[in-house]
Amino acid sequence: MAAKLPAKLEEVGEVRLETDILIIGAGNAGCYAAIEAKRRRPDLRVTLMEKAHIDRSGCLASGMDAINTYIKKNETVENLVRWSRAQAGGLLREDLTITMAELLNQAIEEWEEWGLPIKKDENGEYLARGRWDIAIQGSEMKVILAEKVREYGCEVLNRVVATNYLLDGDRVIGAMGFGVRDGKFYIIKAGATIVATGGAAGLYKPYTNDGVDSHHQIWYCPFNVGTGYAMGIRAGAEMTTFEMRWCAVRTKDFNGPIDTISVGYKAPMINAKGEKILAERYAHMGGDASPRFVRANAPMEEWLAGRGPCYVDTRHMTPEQVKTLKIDYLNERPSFVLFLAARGQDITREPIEVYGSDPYIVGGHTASGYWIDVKRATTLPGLFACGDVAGGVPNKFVGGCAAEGMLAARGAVEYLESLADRGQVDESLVAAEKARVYAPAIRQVREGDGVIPREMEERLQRLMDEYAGGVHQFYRMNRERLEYALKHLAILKDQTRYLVAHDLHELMEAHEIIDRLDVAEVLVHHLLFREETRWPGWQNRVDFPERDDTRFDCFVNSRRNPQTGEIEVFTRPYEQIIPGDRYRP
Amino acid sequence: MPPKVNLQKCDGCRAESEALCVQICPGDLMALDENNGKAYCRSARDCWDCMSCVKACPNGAIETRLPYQLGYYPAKLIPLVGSNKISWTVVDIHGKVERFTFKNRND
Amino acid sequence: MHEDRPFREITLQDLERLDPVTLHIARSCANCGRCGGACLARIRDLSPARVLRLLQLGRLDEVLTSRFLWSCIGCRRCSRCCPQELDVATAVVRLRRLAARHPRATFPEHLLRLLCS
Amino acid sequence: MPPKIGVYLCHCYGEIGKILDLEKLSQQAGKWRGVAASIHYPGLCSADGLEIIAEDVRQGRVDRVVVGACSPAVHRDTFLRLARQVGLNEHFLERCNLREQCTRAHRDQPALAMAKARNLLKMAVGRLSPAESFEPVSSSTSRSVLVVGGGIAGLTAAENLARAGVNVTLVEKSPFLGGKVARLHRYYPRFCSPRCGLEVLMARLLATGRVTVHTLTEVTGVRGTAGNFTVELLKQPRYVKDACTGCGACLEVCPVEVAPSAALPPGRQRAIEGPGLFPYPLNYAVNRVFCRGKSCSRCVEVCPAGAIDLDQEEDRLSIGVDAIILAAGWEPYDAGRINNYGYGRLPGVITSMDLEVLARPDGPTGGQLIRSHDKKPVRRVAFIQCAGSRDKQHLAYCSGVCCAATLKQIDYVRAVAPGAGIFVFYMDIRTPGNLEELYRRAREEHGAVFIRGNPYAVEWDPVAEELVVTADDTLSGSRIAVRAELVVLATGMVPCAVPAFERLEKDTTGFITGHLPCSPMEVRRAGIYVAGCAQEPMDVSTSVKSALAAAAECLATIQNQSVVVPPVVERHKCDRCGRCVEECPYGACSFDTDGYPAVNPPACRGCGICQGGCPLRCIYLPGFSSREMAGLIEAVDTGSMDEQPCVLAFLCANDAYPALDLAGTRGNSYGANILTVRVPCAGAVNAGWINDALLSGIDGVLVVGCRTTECHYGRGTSLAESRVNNLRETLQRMLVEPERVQVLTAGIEDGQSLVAAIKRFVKQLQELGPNPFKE
Repeated sequence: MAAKLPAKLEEVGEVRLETDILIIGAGNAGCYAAIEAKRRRPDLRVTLMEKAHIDRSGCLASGMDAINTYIKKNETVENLVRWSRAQAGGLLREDLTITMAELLNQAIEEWEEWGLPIKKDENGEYLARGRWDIAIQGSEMKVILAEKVREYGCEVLNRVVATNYLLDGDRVIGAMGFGVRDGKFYIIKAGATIVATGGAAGLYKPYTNDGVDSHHQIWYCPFNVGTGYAMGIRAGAEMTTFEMRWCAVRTKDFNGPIDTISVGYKAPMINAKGEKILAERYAHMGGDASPRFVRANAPMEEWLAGRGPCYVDTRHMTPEQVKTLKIDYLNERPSFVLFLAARGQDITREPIEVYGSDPYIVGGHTASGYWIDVKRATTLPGLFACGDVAGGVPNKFVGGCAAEGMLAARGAVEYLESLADRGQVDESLVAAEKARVYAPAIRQVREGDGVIPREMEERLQRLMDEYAGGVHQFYRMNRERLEYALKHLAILKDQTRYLVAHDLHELMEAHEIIDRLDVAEVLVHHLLFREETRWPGWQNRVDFPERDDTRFDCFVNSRRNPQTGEIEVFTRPYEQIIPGDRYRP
Repeated sequence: MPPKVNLQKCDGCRAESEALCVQICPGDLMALDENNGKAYCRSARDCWDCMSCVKACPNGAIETRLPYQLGYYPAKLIPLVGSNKISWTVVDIHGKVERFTFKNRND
Repeated sequence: MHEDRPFREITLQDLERLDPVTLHIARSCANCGRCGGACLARIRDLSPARVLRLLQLGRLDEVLTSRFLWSCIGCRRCSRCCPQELDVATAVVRLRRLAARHPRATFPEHLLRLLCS
Repeated sequence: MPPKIGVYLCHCYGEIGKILDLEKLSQQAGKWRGVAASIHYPGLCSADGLEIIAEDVRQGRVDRVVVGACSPAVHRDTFLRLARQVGLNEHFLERCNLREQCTRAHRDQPALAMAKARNLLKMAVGRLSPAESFEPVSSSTSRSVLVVGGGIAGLTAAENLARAGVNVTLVEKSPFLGGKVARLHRYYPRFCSPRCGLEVLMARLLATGRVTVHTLTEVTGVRGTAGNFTVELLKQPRYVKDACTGCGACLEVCPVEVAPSAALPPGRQRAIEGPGLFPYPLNYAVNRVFCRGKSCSRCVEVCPAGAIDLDQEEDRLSIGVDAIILAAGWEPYDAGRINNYGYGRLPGVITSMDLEVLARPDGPTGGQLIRSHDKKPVRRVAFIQCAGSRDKQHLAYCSGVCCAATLKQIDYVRAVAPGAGIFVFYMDIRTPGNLEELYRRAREEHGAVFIRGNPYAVEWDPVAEELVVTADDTLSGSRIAVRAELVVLATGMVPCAVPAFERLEKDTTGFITGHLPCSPMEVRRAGIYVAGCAQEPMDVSTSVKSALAAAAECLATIQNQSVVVPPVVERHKCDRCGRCVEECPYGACSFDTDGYPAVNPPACRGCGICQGGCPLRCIYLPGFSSREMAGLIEAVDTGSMDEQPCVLAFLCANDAYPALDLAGTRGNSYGANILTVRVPCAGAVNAGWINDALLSGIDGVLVVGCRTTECHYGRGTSLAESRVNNLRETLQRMLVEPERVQVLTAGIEDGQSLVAAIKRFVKQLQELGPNPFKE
């Protein structure tokens, strides 16, 4: 039975731990980081702090049908960088991408060795699905990884939500949080801390929100709410490229993955008139191989132009192909197969409708996240980042996040070994954080009245959707709307003191909305700053519809001043390492 | 309207400290009803339909249903979990049955 | 105590009148009753087994006044069959000596005549 | 390194070879993945046959062995011995039943028998390829046992265990060791003083240096299982410290006289008590029930060693032990409850235990047989046997020792009062074995008079100041009265209650019992053994014997020489749901400090019920890992059944498997399409295996267990039924016929009806058609 909410701060139990390496988030990247840390230094205590349960947490909860980046025979790290660079509209951290790519294959091959079935072709090579994609049967891949984490002797704290870093000055010496099951306040002191909490979903209103059961019918894991970003923002870490949002073309009414069909089975995207959209309208961008932002934007443009709805055309598929296609879905999003059944749809007769998803901040797909160095160190000493939470390296996907986990662990171990002292815990900060964490619970007991997290979540999501380029606005935005969004975000942030929580689950939801507000605020600042349209579909400024290389061929970074709360936005230069055309693979 | 719990089959994992669906749900959405010791989903709206609970339930007591707003009644998707393979049976709204069996672990 | 069939108190003083051999036989008897089954005597107001039992309870009078004592034909089947290897027949014979002197002796008429002739 | 499996096929001198083409089978097997050698031989169990296998293993040609021959229930030791001889881990030896369940059962269908044999062999190879070796678990930690009760049984068990190197904690609830035996004057059959025997025992026990004694201590709680018990002890204060020299000065000044029983005068006994005849421990003890406490304190003042401390407090402690020997002993039946005998009411009516005290030189009368109230010498003693025994209003059972005890006490009487009259009222004199000699002596040498009749009453004649016992002597058919100064009631034995063990299984008499006669000393909670009169009424020598037996069984268990290899927990897969802990019928599975299930090898009986229920299949007996079972099931060639439905049957090794063996031997054919897997219990079958079978295209799955009430492990069959019922409901929703999975039950002699049930099942499957999962 879950513990009851405390009525008074004094009633809150405390758990104090000291560990060598603390990893926040036991998803794919976090698990790889933990394993790598243990592998490097088996003597170290490695602790994972996980909001859910490690076996099914993060993006891989329901599985995965493909690894989208694997360097096959005849391909090179350089080629991968070129391809990824073109996909990202020419802007990425090449140094980070190279180091990630060097470890990519190791991570994937290990996963296979541990039990992940990867399809093979007749030569015994991994079965290719696209140029960089390989097909896997990954419905249990997270379980397999979690088993390995335990086998390596890592300590796993399930159902503990991180709320803020433990700081000594600007140095991170662990994290604080609370147990969703035991209700206790956790103060975990660590030599080095790795953040791997994933990206942020739920900033925008999903179009499937019909008020009742389908609110979370979104593509990205809805339980990833950007806590890692928010903790960094609050601690004054430098963030990059939030404006490069991840919006994706997905199956309509059910945000199912689409690469499975369009890449795996060469199904072209068509509009209501039956025209092959990418081949006919975006040939200059690469046609069917256009960057993903183009593919996301295309159906929205068709709808705006009165040529919606759009589809991926599956009518050429054989029954055998449909069967393997469905197995792919059962490996990644089994409920999509249920969706087709619930529509009574035979996809060899009827194409699958597609549409844009709600926007997410996901560093594994785009470049949003912490500004890091090649060792995956953030700008806060002692803090390393990997996976979706780390910025600068788009198109990491599953394999890249795993590889980056290993890099972060190496960086963290190296940092730990160089450490002279492990810092001091400032008890006044701990007390303040404890009061902040339990405030919604205590307000519920004292006042019995206030705002429940869901109300605030829906307010935020509609605000962002309408004023910061959500799917209902076809991702479009302008300065005036963004400023409106900022104004109301400020009010919402002020209103968080009225949040109430009736149980520990709702307390978790309260912090999820608080974290989302911090992420949303930075996001809007980034969107405002980039006065151009670099990635239509991901970032469409209708008041600046063109790309402006003179001002914006660079990274847009930001840092929130922890004292004043002011957000400073600035640029960092782009550095090309791998020669070639940045816009072509 | 995601996890539908069959109250006849659910035994609350005998009210062990945590029933398996409660333990596994990535969204912390499954809970045990204090009155009857059976599992329920505390907020269907927040379910991602990831089906982790369905696969984890040792009694086969949970079924995922698609929210009606998105798909029609009464389509079914039911897994049967083996040692290293899984099979899914899909029944669409016209009663058409399809089965898919595949390996999901190497070991 | 019931009047019709009063409890009889056990006194063992009479047993002092017994010779040691008979006393030993009487004490050693485990009351199995086999001798009673083996006995060929015709008059059965007592049996060898019953004799030993009465002796155990100190009721010598009843034994000495029984007609059975004189009915023994000396076949010695009782002695041969005793599981305790007690010479029951000898006890019977020895009891006759006491019985003969008993004031209420039931010494048979024909034997008396025989002895007196 | 990939496994090198050797497949050895036995002709069984024609029994197998005449039906199966072993040459062909052997060639086929030789081509399977992982098979390094494949041969056939007329008789593998012969010395020459065994040598062929041995040589292959020794030469390293093979490292895993499949023996395709008779049932694994036959020649079990032959092949196990071979494995041990050549150093082959016994989990790398797989038996494949080609005789009882193949050629004998299917001699009328040789072609199908051949297909079945191939399948069975493939399954064996499939299972053996991913098999892991398991070494027997042995723990090097020093072992410890708690012995409850410091009487003769407890001391004997403790002494034997301690001499075997076990650390023993002995708890005794009274202040002194020795128990009831120490209170006896003599004990039969040798009429020696208990003091002698107890002292020798105690000296040997103390000499081991492995015993910790807690007197005045009771067990208040027991948690855990064999190998891992936690016992809570409550130690009452003694009020006398170890400084006590035993001088007895306190005894002289203590004003409180204490009577040893309701029927006996106080004698020298006071509220402070010395060690008596059996001196352990040596220091005195204050009985606070009688002691007037600090208001008196005369003993405190007089003690030269300053050893008396009336402020001592009770103490609680908790200890960990591997096993427990329960030797809590007995109490005499409360004679006061037999109203018409006047115990506690009439002077001179005592119990046999009172007579023991009275007979002792240190007793209240100094061993003299005198009436306690008027000191008149006792001229007549009447013993009443079965006082309250064999009587449904009191004790329905015979305590079995009171007859011999009375016969012994006749000796006491004779010794101190040679002229006294001795009368014994009895129903039956029960003197088994050479105790008959006591009976003989009582009659022959002591002249005791035996009256066969249970007395109706004991009355007091106020005029003669005598007791009168009246009974009907059924031998003479006469009503008898005996006048006596002393009437001794031979009361029966009642087990001492130990609340901490109240939940253990008892027999109808209330004594704690083991599984008679299979495991008489171990109670139904593994790791707890019962010795002495806690188990059943018995005399001193039988108590000693039972204590030795309990110690022996306990020792075998705690030395980890258990007969089963316990299940393995794959911790990295485990999510600590606790189902195995919940379902283990022996409490052998518990959570370790990390919250993971851990199996106590000594408590495990190898039923596999834990593996049957594990949702993640991460706890399993050797040979039953998900890899091995998946290997076995995947090996089945479902297309080889000649249009017959392919059936996989999990058979309980206790009854169902031998029943089918027997059916085969008797020629009860049941179709070669039935492929069998031997499992320790129906409860050991994991639903995942059934799923595997269905997903592999097997048409039907049977789980055959013992009849529900006869399951050797309690609820294996009923657990299997509830698990299968859950699965059947799921199958129904999946539009798969739930009839494809069934649980059957069979006793060991039910081969024929089992075959009939299997045939019905097959017929049903034929009507259902092929498995819908078949692609």
